[in-house]
Amino acid sequence: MNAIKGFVLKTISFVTGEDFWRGIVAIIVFLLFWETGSRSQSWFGVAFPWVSQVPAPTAVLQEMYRLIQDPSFWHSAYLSTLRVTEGFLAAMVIGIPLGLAMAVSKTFYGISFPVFEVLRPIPPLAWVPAAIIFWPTQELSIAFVTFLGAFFTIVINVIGGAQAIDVRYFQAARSMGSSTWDIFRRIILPGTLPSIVVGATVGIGITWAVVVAAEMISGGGSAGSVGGAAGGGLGFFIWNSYVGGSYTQIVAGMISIGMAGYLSSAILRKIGEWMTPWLAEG
Amino acid sequence: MSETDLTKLPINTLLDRSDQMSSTAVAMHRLSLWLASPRPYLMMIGFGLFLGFWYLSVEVWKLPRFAEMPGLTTVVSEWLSKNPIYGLSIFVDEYYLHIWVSIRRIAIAFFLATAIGVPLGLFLGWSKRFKQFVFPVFELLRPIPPLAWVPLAIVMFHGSETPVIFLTFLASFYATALNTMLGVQSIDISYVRAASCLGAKRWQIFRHIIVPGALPFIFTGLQISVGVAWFSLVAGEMVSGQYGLGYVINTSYTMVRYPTIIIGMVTLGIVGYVTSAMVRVLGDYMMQWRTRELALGGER
Amino acid sequence: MQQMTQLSSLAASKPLSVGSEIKVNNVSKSYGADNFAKEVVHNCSFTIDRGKLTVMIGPSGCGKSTLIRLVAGFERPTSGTITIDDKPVTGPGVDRLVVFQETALFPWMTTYDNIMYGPRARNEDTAEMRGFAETLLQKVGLSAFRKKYPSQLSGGMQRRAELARSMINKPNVMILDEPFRGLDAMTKKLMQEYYANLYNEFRRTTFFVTTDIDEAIYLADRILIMTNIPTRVRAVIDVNLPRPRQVENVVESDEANAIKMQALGLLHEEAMKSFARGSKAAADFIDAYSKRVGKQ
Amino acid sequence: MNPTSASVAVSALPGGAIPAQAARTGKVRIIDAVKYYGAAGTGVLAVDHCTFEVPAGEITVVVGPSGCGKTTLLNAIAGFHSLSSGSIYLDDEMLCGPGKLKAEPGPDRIVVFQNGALFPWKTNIENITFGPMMQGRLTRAEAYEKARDMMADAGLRGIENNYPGEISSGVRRRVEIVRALMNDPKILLLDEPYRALDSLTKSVMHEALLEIFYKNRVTIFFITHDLEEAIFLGHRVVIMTTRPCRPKKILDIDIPHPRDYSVLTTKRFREFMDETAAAVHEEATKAFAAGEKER
Repeated sequence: MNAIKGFVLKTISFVTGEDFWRGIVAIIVFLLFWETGSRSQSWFGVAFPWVSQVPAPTAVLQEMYRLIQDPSFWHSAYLSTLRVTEGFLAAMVIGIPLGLAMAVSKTFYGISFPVFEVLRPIPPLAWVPAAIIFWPTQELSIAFVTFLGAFFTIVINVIGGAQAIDVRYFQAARSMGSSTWDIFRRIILPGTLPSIVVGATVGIGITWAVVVAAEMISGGGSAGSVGGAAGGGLGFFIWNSYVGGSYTQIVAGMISIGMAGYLSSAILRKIGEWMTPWLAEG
Repeated sequence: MSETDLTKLPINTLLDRSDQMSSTAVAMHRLSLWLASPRPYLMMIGFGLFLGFWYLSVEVWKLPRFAEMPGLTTVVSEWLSKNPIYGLSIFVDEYYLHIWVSIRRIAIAFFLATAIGVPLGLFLGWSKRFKQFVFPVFELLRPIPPLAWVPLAIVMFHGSETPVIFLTFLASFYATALNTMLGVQSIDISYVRAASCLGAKRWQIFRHIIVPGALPFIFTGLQISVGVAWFSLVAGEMVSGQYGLGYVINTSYTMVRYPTIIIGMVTLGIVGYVTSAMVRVLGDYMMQWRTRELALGGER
Repeated sequence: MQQMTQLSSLAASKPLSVGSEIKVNNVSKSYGADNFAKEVVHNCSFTIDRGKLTVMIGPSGCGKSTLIRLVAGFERPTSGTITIDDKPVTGPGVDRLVVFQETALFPWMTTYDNIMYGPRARNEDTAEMRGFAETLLQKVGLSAFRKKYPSQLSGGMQRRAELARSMINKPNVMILDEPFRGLDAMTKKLMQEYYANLYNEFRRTTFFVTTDIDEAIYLADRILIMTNIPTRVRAVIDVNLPRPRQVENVVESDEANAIKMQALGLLHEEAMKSFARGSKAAADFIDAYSKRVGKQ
Repeated sequence: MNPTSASVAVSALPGGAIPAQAARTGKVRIIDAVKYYGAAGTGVLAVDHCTFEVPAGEITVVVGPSGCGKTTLLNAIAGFHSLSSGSIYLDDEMLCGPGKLKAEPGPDRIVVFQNGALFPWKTNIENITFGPMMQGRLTRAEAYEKARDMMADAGLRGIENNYPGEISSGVRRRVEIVRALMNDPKILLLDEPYRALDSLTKSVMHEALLEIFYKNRVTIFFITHDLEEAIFLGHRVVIMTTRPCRPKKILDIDIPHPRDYSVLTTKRFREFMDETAAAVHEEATKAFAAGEKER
């Protein structure tokens, strides 16, 4: 009851606040500018640089309305979401234990961290051709590149988080008679959790970026020859729109990707908050 | 982890901080500590395992799937060959042309992003009203991954060079502007108050407090910015570039010059690492106060 | 003498264990190797009596925390020996419990889970222990806060929770490293009262480190005054004020005032030494060092 | 430098009176000051009809539990916050009052902050010369010369080109006070400056502060929660109630200056402690019961 009341009050004070209204004004001005810019050719006879090439927001809106009734669009969104989920989960499942192992064992850290650091600066997308050669299906190669995108971020965060745990926690636990397993389970795991959450939230953002690009590169792009088989996905969708000259569809696709990325980060943040209640204020 | 590793302590803290030791002596001492620790040997084992596995799985055991990959010896001999079979090695001018093109694109995009992102971030953090008007639009555009801009960028900017630079710029710009803003917001209000107490005017506060106070965050932003710049550049070059390392990787694939793919990847890794190291060194140089403080063990 | 009578009243509920005796013999400790070595503790000897509260006081950064880590077994001395009941210390043990500077409550556990950490770690999550946890929660006035996380408690509450978390393990030796540092002067007074009550009830051998002379006099059976770095014992003062003590009475008594005068003279001299050299103060080194060690 | 060997030029007069040659500026009068946070009526009352005077050339210490609103009062004098009503005068010049509820911050009233606010990105001497150079009062050369003199005076020679992060926290506090004094302020506003220090370092710092005071005789307004510190330093001690804050008891401490640590164990000192301890303890318990966060 109180929670609902608090939420309502918070919403009201936000909506009536300066921040909200100024934000709304700013966004409206931005949209007006965009609309004017893209219609400058027909309205004023003068094409504004760059913006005139971008379809107007009203046209994009119409296109989006059409798209949400189009099952093939939803199929693309589904394919991308599936790849993101697969790659991301794989990165979590492999990255978290690996990061923890590196943080816990000095020997393992000494052996594997330098190799890890050498591979890390290679951008995930540079792996695309190698992945296509290596993995038997294109689906797997996209999933692999997606996995790489999130993997490095997650591992780095896990190591950083585990190493940043205050030594006094270990000393305290040790002097209260904890076993090594107990320290791992009740100190290291929860102590690393906040960094895992951060890594995951950042990681899923990268995952979306990688998926889109990987779909474009392997589906279309100058490597067009490999397209077809797997195809699909939102990245492929916007590339296809480009090839087909449907520019409104490009922007509509971009907006969908933005929303999908934002949504998945928001969901992860919520899960993170739920898993780390001790970080909550007050 | 629970024991204190003394070799990890900065040497400074072990001295009485009276500069009795020359810096070379300190460096030598550090080196000898490092050599006496197991770390260099573990590192060698790590690389040995990694390269050994690559070599054995591809060229000796010829494991399924692995066998199709370019092998270690093939890649290395190609890379170091005066007469490369697939056309790219350290003795070929074209190799350096690709590197140069990529670096040039990164440099332009990075400097543009810094020149626009840092002032924007400073004002976003400094003026509440400016933030109220500008930040919502910024946040509206930010969730769209820079790579999703590829087709639109090609439509907006003609030619093949500008779209790639635009993409690279976009990725860097978000990171720089956002971190700069956070940097300004992280400045302790006491510093601003102290300065106004001491008679500083508004622009003096901006110049002497806000800018240096945000520097650590700005440089964190720039580090991230270089990383994502490479990330976007490669994607841009693979889709629509001519020349550049991303282009090398992609065309090598379509032309079935597999070892060159690996050469491209390794080169990317090295060049990417060097550029981010340069940003780090510049940051250390510009923030002497912080470097010296951290050498003492991080008082703050 | 007087303690013995009070102890017997406790003996009914608990085994008559008043803890162990700690002997520190000619202990030295240096950090770093060869010509980079820095001596922090120099040829230090003292004894912490069974069931007594011994307070160590010295200037900030003089090496007290190092001594704590040595006695706790987190580090080894460079030379000399530390024995507990004549057995040499070779590492951390369940018999010695450390309460850290500021707090080391696990931020991800509620107050209750923090207190029950020790028993659970040793698979002693029994009804008896849970009962004891309740008693302790009540004693430190945190019953209503059992489900709160440390970040939701005030500084004073955190310290009290920390005290309860260590008390439940009935250690033979309690080691407290400036447990009330950083608290408000007023909250600190109240915390000292809480702590004195707990001590009076659960008499254990206690090694308490502080930089606050009033705190030392109010709590101690014996005060060790330490020199500036590299530290050793400069003077030993026995405090024979009757227990239980009242903060106000202690402040007012002439005996306490005499002790304070004597201790302040010595301490002031030592504290000045670390300031005499301005920027090159030894304090810099130790500050930086202990920060790194403490918060790595 | 050794602060104990306080080579005090000014001879102390009985009763802690101000020596004749002391500058008689920096008197602050707080009249019926009220501060609400949030909307009037529904907001939190932080300062409740406060009236008292800070005499020129003396140290006035305000004691109260944390979060009682004493910092709000200091911020109003400094010009960081507005008052809701009431007025504050500095040497008969109105800082804030009806019609102008927020004072302008200025170099005549300099704050020394709780956690220290030396700019970590400037060397110590750059910090110290910051004020005069920003105000354009001194040229760079003049400012540096004055700074060197003052640093030498305060026993801070040799750390001019170090950064604040490289010196110990005790020394940092001294640099900050020198930075304030460079501007010849009428009053120094000290906001629990020694809070983070341990009690031994604190006592050394007290003597250092007193030494600076004896040399400069600048008016000092000092906020703390530590009664012992208050009585040791102050000519006048104002004990505040817990939130909302209001003077509960005002004492003039007649222990003669110059003082050193031996004052702490004198009979007169203990009498003052006894006289005030109960009042302070009562307020602390109130604040404690209210579950106030200490930090």
